Amino acid sequence: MTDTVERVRVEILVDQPLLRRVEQIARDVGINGYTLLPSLGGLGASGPWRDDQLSGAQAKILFLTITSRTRAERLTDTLSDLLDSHGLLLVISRVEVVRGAKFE
Amino acid sequence: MTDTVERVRVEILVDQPLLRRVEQIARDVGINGYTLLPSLGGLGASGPWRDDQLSGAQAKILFLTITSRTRAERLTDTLSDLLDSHGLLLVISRVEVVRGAKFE
Amino acid sequence: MTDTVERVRVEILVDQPLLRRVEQIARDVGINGYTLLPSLGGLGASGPWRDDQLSGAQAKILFLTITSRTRAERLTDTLSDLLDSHGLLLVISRVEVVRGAKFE
Amino acid sequence: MSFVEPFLSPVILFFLLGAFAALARSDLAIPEPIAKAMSLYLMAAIGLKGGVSVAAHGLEAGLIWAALAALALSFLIPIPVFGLLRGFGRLDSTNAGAVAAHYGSVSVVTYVTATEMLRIAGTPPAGYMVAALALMETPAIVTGLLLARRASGATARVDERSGLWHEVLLNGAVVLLVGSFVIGMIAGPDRFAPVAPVFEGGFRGILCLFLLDMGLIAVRRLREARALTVRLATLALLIPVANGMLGVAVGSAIGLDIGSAAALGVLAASASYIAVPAAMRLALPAADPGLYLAMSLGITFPFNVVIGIPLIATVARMLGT
Amino acid sequence: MSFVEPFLSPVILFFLLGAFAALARSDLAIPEPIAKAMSLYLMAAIGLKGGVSVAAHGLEAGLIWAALAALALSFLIPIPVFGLLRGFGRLDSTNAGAVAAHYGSVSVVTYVTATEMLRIAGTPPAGYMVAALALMETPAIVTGLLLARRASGATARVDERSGLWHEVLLNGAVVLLVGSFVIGMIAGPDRFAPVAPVFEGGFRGILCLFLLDMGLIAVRRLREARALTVRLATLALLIPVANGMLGVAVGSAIGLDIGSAAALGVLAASASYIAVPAAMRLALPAADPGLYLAMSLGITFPFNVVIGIPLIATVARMLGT
Amino acid sequence: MSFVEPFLSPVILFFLLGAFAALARSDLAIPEPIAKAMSLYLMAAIGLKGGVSVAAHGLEAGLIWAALAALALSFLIPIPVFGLLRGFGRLDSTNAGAVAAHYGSVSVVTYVTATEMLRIAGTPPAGYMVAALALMETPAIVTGLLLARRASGATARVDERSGLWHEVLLNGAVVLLVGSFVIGMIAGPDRFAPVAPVFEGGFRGILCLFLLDMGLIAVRRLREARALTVRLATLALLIPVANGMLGVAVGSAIGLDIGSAAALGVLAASASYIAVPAAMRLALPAADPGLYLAMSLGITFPFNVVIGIPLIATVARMLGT
Ligand SMILES: Nc1ncnc2c1ncn2[C@@H]1O[C@H](COP(=O)(O)O)[C@@H](O)[C@H]1O
Ligand SMILES: Nc1ncnc2c1ncn2[C@@H]1O[C@H](COP(=O)(O)O)[C@@H](O)[C@H]1O
Ligand SMILES: Nc1ncnc2c1ncn2[C@@H]1O[C@H](COP(=O)(O)O)[C@@H](O)[C@H]1O
Ligand code: NA
Ligand code: NA
Ligand code: NA
Repeated sequence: MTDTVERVRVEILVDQPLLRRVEQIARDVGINGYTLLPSLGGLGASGPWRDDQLSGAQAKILFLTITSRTRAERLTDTLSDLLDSHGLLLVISRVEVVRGAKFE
Repeated sequence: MTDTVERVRVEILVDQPLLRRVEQIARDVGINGYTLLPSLGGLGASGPWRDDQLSGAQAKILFLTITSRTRAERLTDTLSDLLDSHGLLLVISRVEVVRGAKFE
Repeated sequence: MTDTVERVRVEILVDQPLLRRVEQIARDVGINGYTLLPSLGGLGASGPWRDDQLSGAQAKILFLTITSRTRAERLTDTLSDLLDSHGLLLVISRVEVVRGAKFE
Repeated sequence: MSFVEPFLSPVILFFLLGAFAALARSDLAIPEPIAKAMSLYLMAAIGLKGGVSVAAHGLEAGLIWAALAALALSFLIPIPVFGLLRGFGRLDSTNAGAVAAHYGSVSVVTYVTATEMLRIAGTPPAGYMVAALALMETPAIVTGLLLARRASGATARVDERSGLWHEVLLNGAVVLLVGSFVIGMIAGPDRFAPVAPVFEGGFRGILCLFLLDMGLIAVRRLREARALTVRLATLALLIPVANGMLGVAVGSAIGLDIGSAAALGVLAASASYIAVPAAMRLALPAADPGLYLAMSLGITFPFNVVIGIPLIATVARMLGT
Repeated sequence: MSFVEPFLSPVILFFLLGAFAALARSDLAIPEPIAKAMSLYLMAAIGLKGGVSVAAHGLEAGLIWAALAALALSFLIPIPVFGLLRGFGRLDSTNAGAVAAHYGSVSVVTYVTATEMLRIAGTPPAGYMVAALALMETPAIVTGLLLARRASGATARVDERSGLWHEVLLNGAVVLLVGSFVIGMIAGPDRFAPVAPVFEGGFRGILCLFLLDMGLIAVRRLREARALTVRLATLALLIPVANGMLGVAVGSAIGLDIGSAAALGVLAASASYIAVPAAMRLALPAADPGLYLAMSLGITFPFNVVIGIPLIATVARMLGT
Repeated sequence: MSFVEPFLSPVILFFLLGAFAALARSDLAIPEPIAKAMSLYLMAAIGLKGGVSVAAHGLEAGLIWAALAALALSFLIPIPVFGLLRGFGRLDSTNAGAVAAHYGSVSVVTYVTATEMLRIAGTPPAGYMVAALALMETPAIVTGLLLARRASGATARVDERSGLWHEVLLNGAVVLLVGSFVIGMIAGPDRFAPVAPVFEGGFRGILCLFLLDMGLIAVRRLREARALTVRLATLALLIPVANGMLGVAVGSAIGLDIGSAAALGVLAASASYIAVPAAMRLALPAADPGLYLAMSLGITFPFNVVIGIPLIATVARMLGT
């Protein structure tokens, strides 16, 4: 079978107005690949939301990156202020990838 | 590094007309945070579908929650009738989160 | 608690013009269920992209299937040419499902 | 209306273009939110125009009769259809009930296309027929569910039922249609004038683009149908003819003008693919959406647009003179 | 404008229909990209029409005074509002600052609805009032943040601030509004004519559909509000009345015509729900979006559309004669 | 057409507004499904209007010549372009082949903008030029792939090829354009009239909004381009000038009227950013989309809209007299 290597998947649910900043921080800690996924709504400590805002003020985007454990930790550390102040959701899980060199 | 704790991620692919009921059941078993993600189409035992239905009768939404193992089990049990009758897809996986207290 | 069994989740980020081919290959290796999720943009070796293309030439779709380890390996092997030539992202992770028979 | 005339109208030609593109497996596609928006637009426009016309002409006696006939047709049509599907069609009772509910209910787009073609033929239906359209959306769901459940002995749980009736009665399409109709009646012709460029001027062009999409969807739906047998496909052609004739006959009998009688026929002939599928997903999850959408959207809808409407219009003219 | 007249206009009736549908928990919904597109369309249309009108009539003296008044109102309104929210409303300073910024800024849709109703009443505002609208979008954000931060002693980090000001000043709504205004001025009436069917003819119909969506959104927003107290709901009704009266009075004092003075009143009375919420998410993340959107979008917006605008128009007519 | 006139037209001004907003990094954005829908609308409208005009004037001799010239231009233009890209541009053969295919093919929006500007100048192109537009979409893809593969010695797998040709020939844009053209020819002016408010009245306004989006997209695309060198940027300016002159010269030589000759020039000058990029992703995955989209969409498209079209129109007038 095609060889696979272990990496981690980091997912962050980001308020749209904050997206640029999160993208910038990710690049700064050396993450060179990520994908953005849309979301529709949800429920959290601050109540329910739907993406019905014309401003996108409450729209949230799922930032997804497959990267090395080290880079993931660096990202989590660098983001920790923003995670706290803006209450962003950050989830880490283990994955296997083919062609691991792409995901440092 | 920022401390992480173990939680589970539960994902349920819900037919749009059923969404309200699944949200209600999740709240009932004590889940206080979830996110809804869109989907475009797929293939299953009942054939292929695309979100081309004006009614949304065949549209499906991905219900995602990060929660404790206990709550996840309670959710799965409470939903089991609906899972069977409507053939919903439910997937559980292990994740790590920062600030675990948010995800009970 | 409702019984769960182990399966693997395979996610492939597919350029839209290639989607039909990936779906066909998945059916050919015996995968009988999958779901397609939208994406908004991202960053990779070939630079950043946003789904702003009228042609969909750069739009990417997340192909997600829950299947057995064996079928996942067969899929990865069969796709490997395409993964290389078109630089697709493929990620594998472990999940638990209820009613495992649906996900062979 | 000659039988060639429809095929010269951009509205029908765009439908055929969509069907051709899907047959040829072109990747032509209208974005889903746009299709949804166009269908909402058409409902608002047809509701408004119906209401304005009622405001202009006053409440005619025909309205009461048309409303009663519409209710009766929607409640009763599923019964013979269920019988045909069980007998000739060899369907189990759950699927037969689900499909029967679709045929008792109505398709807004088929109705809109028919009004357009009747208008071209010089016999537009009365504005109040929009009320008949709205009234026919839901009764068939009741009958269809009763048939499916009586036969299978199943009883719905109470919470399920309450969610269902809410869904059915306050379905977005019904609310928009009825709401726009009432707005049209309140506003009347003078206050309608400033919004007429959008709801009147834009109507036919948007209908073209919407039918382009419907052509694509109908053919794709048909191609993906797995459970469709030759017997069921035959029924999907025969049922609209039978129901259409029934509707026209009832319309003539209660004294509706030619255009309105034809419209009642088209309503009876058409099959829902919006409100009913959503209700069936909730209430009869064991019924196969691939099947009922293939029949209503993949066969009956294009049949009605291309053949059913002119046929019904012709019969209405014969009965009306 | 009689107090009944608005309730006969399709524009307001569609808003009420949306509110009704949301109250009845119907699943009626306008797809999000369509709602976004309609709001962009309305901004482009109102900007263009304002610019064309300035091109036609030349730069009137009123423009300068209206601009200065608009700036002053947007900068200063948050101060008394902040006081009310802290005192009577019992809000902490972060939330009070965030809410105050919303009330100093403006709602484009409220303004558009007002111009439509003033036009029906025969007293349309001057084209240059669009410039006042654009000018009032952002100053309130400065004041609101200063109030929140002075009170809480917090200081924003520099990088945060730069991102914020960029966001605020080059906010898409402001760029489109000002850009279309300039395009209208450059193009003038003759070159506007070929695009008039879309930007003039389509305007009222699109406004109907957009207000249908706003009715849905406002009621849903209100229902989901958790942090809303009776005191805050009361303020969300009183503040627009007070600000509206202030705006009309200022407008009359600087010699604006009746329509323009009313428009200035409506701008002062209206509360932002586009630019300001986005800025607050960035700059005051501890403020509760559920709260400020419930007040501005859930209460003040429908109040203004249904009661505030006719009230302000009446006062403007009284002051103007 | 004076060189200042375009900059007074809302169509071009909205394009510049979009470009400005993107340069200033404003967050202004048209939702993606809306942009897609507007591009489908423009194709349907231009196809319909072309077909209606052919129905009105009959099939003129010019059509045959224009069609042949269009095919020849699309097939042959990639060859010299490939040479320039390999030589002066220093591109490898895969990327050179991909870029060359873009320049041999056409941009529908550039064409639409040109017809609009030629109409303002009093020299609209003939309706049948839409057929030339459709014919030029795909031949260049063949040549581009042959050039890329001959040079790199690669051979496509059979399954890949079949998928590709299907994709290319039944591309949604081509199907809609040709389909609407045929519908216009069948329907003719009388049956077109009821849909004219949407496809004729709405045309220029929608074009404004669409070009607003194109301005945003073009500049964002250009900014994100990594592989773009000064040499390649220079070619992205020179190639459209050279191809435009060639197209006009051919058009004049085969006896087209001024407007049609100019349109042929614009078609030759324009570069695809819809059909060809999708085909290249399939058939030449090693070519860099960042590069070919930066050249065709980021440089050549805005150049043509702002400078190329008036230039080509001027030359056409000189040759035509
Ligand atoms: N446990 C959870 N699982 C999934 N999504 C969550 C969870 N908690 C919060 N969220 C998402 O994060 C958003 C903000 O959460 P909060 O800051 O708690 O209001 C919510 O609206 C949800 O979309
Ligand atoms: N193995 C699977 N992996 C991912 N998605 C699936 C799988 N099986 C089913 N689905 C999704 O669930 C939907 C309903 O499945 P079914 O009830 O089997 O028709 C499908 O249309 C897919 O979108
Ligand atoms: N490490 C990663 N994590 C998540 N997504 C990625 C990653 N690398 C690449 N991608 C996605 O795959 C696309 C193509 O990658 P590439 O072929 O490297 O340009 C990118 O634009 C991203 O959307
Ligand atoms: Na029916
Ligand atoms: Na205000
Ligand atoms: Na070209």
